Amino acid sequence: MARSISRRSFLKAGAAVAATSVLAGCQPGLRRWVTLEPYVVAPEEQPDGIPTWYASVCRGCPAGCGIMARVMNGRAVKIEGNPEHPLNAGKLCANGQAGLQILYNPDRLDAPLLTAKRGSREFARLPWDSALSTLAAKVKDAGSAVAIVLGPTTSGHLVDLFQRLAKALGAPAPLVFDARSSWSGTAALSAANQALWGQGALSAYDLGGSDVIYSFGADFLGAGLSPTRYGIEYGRFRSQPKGARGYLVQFEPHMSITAAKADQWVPIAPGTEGLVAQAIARIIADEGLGTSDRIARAAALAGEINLASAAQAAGVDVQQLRQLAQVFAEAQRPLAIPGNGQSGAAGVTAAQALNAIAGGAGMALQGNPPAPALVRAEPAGYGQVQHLIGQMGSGAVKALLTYGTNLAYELPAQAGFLDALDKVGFVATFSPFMDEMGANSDMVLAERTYLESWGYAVVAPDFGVAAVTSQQPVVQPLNDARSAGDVLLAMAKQIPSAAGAFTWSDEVAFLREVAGGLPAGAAGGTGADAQWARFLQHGGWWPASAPASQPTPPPSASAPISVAAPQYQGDATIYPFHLHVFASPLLGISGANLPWLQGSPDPLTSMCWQTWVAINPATARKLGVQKSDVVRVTTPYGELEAPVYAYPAVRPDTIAVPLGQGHTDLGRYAQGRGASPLALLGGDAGPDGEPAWATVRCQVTPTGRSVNMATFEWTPGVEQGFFNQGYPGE
Amino acid sequence: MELNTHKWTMVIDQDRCTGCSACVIACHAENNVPIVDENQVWRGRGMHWIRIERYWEPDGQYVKARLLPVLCQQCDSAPCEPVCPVFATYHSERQNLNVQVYNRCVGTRYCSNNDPYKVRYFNFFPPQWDEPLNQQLNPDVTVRSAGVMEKCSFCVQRIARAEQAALAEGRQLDPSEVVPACVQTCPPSALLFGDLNDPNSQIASVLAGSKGRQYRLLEDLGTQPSVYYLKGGETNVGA
Amino acid sequence: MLEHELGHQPAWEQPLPQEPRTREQVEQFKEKKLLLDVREPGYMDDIVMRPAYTASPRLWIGFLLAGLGLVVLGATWLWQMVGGIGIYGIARPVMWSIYIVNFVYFIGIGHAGTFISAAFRAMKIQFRAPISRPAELLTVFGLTAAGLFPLIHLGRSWKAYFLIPYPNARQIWPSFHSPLVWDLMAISTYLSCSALFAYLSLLPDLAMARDRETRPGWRKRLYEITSLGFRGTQQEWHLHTVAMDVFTYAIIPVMFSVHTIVSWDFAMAIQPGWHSTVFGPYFVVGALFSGAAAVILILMIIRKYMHLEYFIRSEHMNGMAMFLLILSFTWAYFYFNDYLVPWYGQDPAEKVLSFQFARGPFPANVLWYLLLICNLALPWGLLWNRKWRTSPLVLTIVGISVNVGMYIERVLIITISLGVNQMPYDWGVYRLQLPEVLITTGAFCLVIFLFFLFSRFFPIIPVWEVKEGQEMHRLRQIGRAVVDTRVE
Amino acid sequence: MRSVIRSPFFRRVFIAVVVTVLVLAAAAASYISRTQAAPQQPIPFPHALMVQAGVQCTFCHTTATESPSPGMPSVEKCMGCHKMIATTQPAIIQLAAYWQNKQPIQWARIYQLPRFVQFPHDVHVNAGLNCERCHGDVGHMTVTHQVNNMNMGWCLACHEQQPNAKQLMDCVICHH
Repeated sequence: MARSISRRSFLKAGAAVAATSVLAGCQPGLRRWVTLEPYVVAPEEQPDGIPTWYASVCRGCPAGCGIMARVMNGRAVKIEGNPEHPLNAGKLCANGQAGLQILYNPDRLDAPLLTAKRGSREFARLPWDSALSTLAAKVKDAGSAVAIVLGPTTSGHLVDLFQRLAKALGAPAPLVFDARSSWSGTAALSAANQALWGQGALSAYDLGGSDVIYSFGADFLGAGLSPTRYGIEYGRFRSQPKGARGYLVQFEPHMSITAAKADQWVPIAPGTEGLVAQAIARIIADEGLGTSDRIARAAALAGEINLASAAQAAGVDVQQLRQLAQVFAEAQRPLAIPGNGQSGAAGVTAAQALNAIAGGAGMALQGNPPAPALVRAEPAGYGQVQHLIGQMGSGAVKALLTYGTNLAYELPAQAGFLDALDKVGFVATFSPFMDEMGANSDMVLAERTYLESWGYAVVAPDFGVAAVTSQQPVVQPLNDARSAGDVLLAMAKQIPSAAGAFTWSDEVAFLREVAGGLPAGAAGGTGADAQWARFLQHGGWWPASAPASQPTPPPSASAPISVAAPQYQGDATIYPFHLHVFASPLLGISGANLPWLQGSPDPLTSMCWQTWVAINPATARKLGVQKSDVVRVTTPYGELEAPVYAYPAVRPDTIAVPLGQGHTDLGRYAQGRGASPLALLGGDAGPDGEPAWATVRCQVTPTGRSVNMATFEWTPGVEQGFFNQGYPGE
Repeated sequence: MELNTHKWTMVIDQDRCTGCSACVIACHAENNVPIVDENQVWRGRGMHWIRIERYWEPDGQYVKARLLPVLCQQCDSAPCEPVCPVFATYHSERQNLNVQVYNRCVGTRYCSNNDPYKVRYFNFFPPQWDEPLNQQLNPDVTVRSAGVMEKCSFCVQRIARAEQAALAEGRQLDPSEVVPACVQTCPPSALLFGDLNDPNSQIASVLAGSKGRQYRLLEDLGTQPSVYYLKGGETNVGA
Repeated sequence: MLEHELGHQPAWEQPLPQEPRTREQVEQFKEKKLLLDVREPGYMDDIVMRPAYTASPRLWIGFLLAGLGLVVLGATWLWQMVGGIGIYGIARPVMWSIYIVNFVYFIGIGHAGTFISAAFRAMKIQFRAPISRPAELLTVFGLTAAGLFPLIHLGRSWKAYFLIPYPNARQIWPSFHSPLVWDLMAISTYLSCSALFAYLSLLPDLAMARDRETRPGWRKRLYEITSLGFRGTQQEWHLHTVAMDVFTYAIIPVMFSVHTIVSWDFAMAIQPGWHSTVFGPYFVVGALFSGAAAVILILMIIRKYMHLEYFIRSEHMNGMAMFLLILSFTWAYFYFNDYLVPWYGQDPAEKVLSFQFARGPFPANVLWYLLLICNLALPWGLLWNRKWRTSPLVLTIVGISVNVGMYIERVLIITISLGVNQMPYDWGVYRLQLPEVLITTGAFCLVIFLFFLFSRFFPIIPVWEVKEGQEMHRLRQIGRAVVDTRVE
Repeated sequence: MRSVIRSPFFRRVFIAVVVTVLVLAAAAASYISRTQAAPQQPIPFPHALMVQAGVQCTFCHTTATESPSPGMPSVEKCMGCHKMIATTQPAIIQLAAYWQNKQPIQWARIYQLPRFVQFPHDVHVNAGLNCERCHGDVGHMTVTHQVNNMNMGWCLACHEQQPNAKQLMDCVICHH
């Protein structure tokens, strides 16, 4: 792409300075002339030195926020939230802001790669046409034995195309899964709503209008379902009319930023969120707290429970539970926000039941997409993943296609994914980076990043306003990578059985057809072309006026919900501690290759670039370790080594380790840095198909080594600085 | 035309701040702030024009976390200004900003010593962006060289752009046209920005309505910061 | 050779008195007091000029090492400019450290030199005569080294000229609000004053060297040019004395102001541990203290290695040692003061600071106690009796210990204090790195090198002052007693 | 003293110093003069011809009035006219070659401000300054050369004159 050199653009001056050293030779006189290199054909839409804004979608997480990319002289220099967008109203979270480093990441792939020996990490570059033919041949051979796994951030049209491919081949429908969706409890939440309301959809919570919120281990301000929107909601929650600021209670063994902002943080034992929720519901029923219909619903929904044992299991006293129950029952608009259900889906259901008991005000169930043709990546439960792994292991899967998910890294080693992978004949991965999945594939198809490609996202959870976010390239593709959509279309044409199902010339044609089904929205425009243009220009589709929020239907659940006490994995005598694995708000699970996210301090520990083991100072003293001493954390399933961060806001009997580091691939910023707690988790699902990752016990042994810990804070200063004077100067 | 003078001011509502750090990344993207590698962070050379400071307050067996976003306070009487021997940092009277002129800075680092908020960051090494990360750099902001001090500028480049647009149209700058990157992205709107010289601006009303919660960082030093903090509130229900 | 017996033959040819007790007293006097121990002409000239003409292999090795140190200094500085100043151990918030420590230290030792020579001259203190030149040289060379450091510590040394007020089209000047600019002014003033002062007092000796040099050649020319044709006429001596007096009285207030201004670099900042009104006098006394110790050290060294036992006698050691002891007392008072006031104020940050000094963490506490030993314990313990005061070994030990102590003191003030401020989240520590070690060594080498260089060309002892003194002093017999008298 | 100045040694030193100074001065002068030579452009571009043909500056430098940077015409733009006009000229044939191979032309830039200066063209043009005010009488230049060495003093000297511009002499206006 031809570069225009403008004075303001020091970058190109930089390039030119380099150039001049060459050019100086052929210039008269001694002065080195900087070269000025205008376009061959100037792009109409980008006047020199004037920023152009393109609306698109953020793929940092599945929420589907609208973004505006500021493009100057052909370069995307900044991402902002799309102010018109109903979901994020011009706001954006850290992950969204960091998107530019996905686009301009130095470790991007620029050509399809093929390896002779899977896992050898020795790849040969292919020309696209031969890559396509190879892929087509493999897929054709596999036929109905093709398995497809997608990430939750996959664009709707790709999900659609993959589904059509699977259908054409007679293969099982694509599976959507990644660790983030599991940690934000997407599948568990849908399941719970299915159980309670008969609608297997996500639900969103209007914090702004609520006075009491109980969050059962949901870090909705951090790496949750829709961080940006919940951030906005939290802002409204804290400044309500007449100075009311709501009351937030967080039940969680380790203080997340949500717990940090809560008015009351109840550090319960890991895996007991559900018990506490049920106990509260039960108390409401038994002690007749709140309005009569709440009591009635509570009586119907809350199964029998032994308060004393529940309280004891959770590590809170019954009196406190009573108080909490009373506060909840007597609140005007109470809300319960369920966690990720990694100790069993029943827990999530129990939490949701509290909303049902409260009357469901302030809770919105996800509606259907505004156009029938629109598709959304619905994350699957862990059970289905296990099933797939089983299939692979049994050799029933001949070809595996993955897009936008890094299963090789994001599943616990115990899940046996890699072993099962060996049984699969052919593995192809669509990815802009050489991640662990790619490294364990036969073929890696260099994918464009979301800022260079087309698509759409159905906003989920939508907060009562159904919306679709449009996705368009904001810059010229940086390299020869191709969008999966076009690759699929081209490939399918070479597969007789599928060719008929893929008639579109390219993905944009397909997109236009799909988006054509949208009714008139806020963007307006008459006629297909105008509508399409407005769709892209305004960053998506949403109703011209926000619909009145329809009340949540009364629960259709038949049986009362009762949560089993958590079955901890590991012998308490050998493994004295609980293990709490969490996603840090900045790094999340997949951000390890973005320097901005790596290099910026975690808000609560100020750690950069590293994995840390959060241990309560009292416990650390008992173990004889202190900050930056390296410890070995061992569970029945595996072990890792990482430095200690003495974290005063974690239960003394709990060890917390963040996700996101410990990559063996994924480029220079991620590789060989820190450790991944996924190594500590078991592969088996709990009783009801959810991963049992919150109920693992562990043991901690000092290694005697210690490292330089990259904390941005000066820990001694914070500890012995101004002896608990709150903010300096306040 | 007599150009308006401004009193750019920021209000930080600690009750709303969730510590999500979106502001931190937004600032890095907008202002070409280099990322510092692990070892240098350990040495205490991390660079974030806006940072979220976390203080613990004892609370029974555990602690309460207090989140405090700290950026350059743009003081009316800034301690860092008079000590600079070359006017590399000085007070812009018309914008009422504390300005850092990178190309004038010789790197005595005196300003940082005398800066009670420690919001000035020094380029210990030539900043590095692996190709093609450098293509993201914002052309409106100078990339600092090694050996110069840098700090939050309230996104003065945005102010400049807006003012140039206004000048080109021969009108006064409307303060509501300007918003720094951190404020623009902050999901809970914990950060607010505006011109106090404009009586009916949003922040003017917010400040008027929150007298009880207001304080300014280390105000007792008499630095007269342009950043106002609103204390986190307490809700005690039942318990 | 008693005054009344004085005939027409010169002093050194006079026989000693016959009467035994008188004779004994006279001999004692001659042995004790330099100014009474008159020798035949050229005797002193030979001693002082010997190093200029004869060089032992030891000297050449010394030259080599010192020169090497200089090369290392330059190389390291270059490395720092190319690689970025990050190779130096500073961090946020400890933005200043060893380089500024060196700056203050060398200014400090530079201070005493001229002050001692000037003040002693003003107060007509007898034993000053042979001491004054080494002291003045120490000032000039010390300041030279000190002047390097503000440049070395800059993030962009090559832009240092921004600090110089020169008219330019950009319409910008240095900011005269900044203590650093005051520093620049003060130090350049002080350097030029002391350089002139030193040169002025060198003039007659240069003339002596010129007349002494018989062979034509570069040396002869060198002395010809540098001595500005000083012939020692009545007129010239008169002008010379006047000039010396002017400088003598001018330089004392300059010295006080300069080190006060240096202290303002710190006192003017709101940094806890710095922001204190006592810093001015505290720094001045500290400077004199370390400076006096440095002078003593130099004296001991040249006495031994340049064989100047004739010039530097017990009376000089005793005098200097007493001076040092008094300074040590004064410094102790100010030090106490400097900690009492913040402690009384109970400012949280400063509380933490003094806490650190007393109890750590390492290295603050170790350094602090080491400092007390070097600056108080040793001098007070060793200098209280005359016998020890006049022993070169003891004086060398004390000289070194006080210099170490005062160096540590600056390390504490700068690197430790900066680590503690009003924002506990942003405290930090300074971690020593190789470059500053190399550069500091280089700086000491620079001073040593300059001394070597000087000794190869010019007299290190002001012979003319000694002669002048000897001219003034006479022994006079009153009754049976023999007394030392001086004529003004 | 006088004897010293008279001494042959001193005289020799004096002469040596004088000679070296003179030599250095001469070298510097020649260097500077040679740096002032206009660069050789890949295609000889006579602004004069264009202007005499009635082409306005903003016809090629289109964004001068609306953008901080005036913009350089794309090869396409040049060809827009030169498909028809003066196609036989050697320079135009060169140009056509660039267009054929879709190659950008690497002009040597005449005016270059340091990277730490943010200069908006639009504001200045809209404030009523014509291009010649800064770029010299380009309309009569066959070989474009630098007229003003655009250093800070030069900017300020002009800003001091106008009352409006006088308000815009704050460092941060250009340095941020």
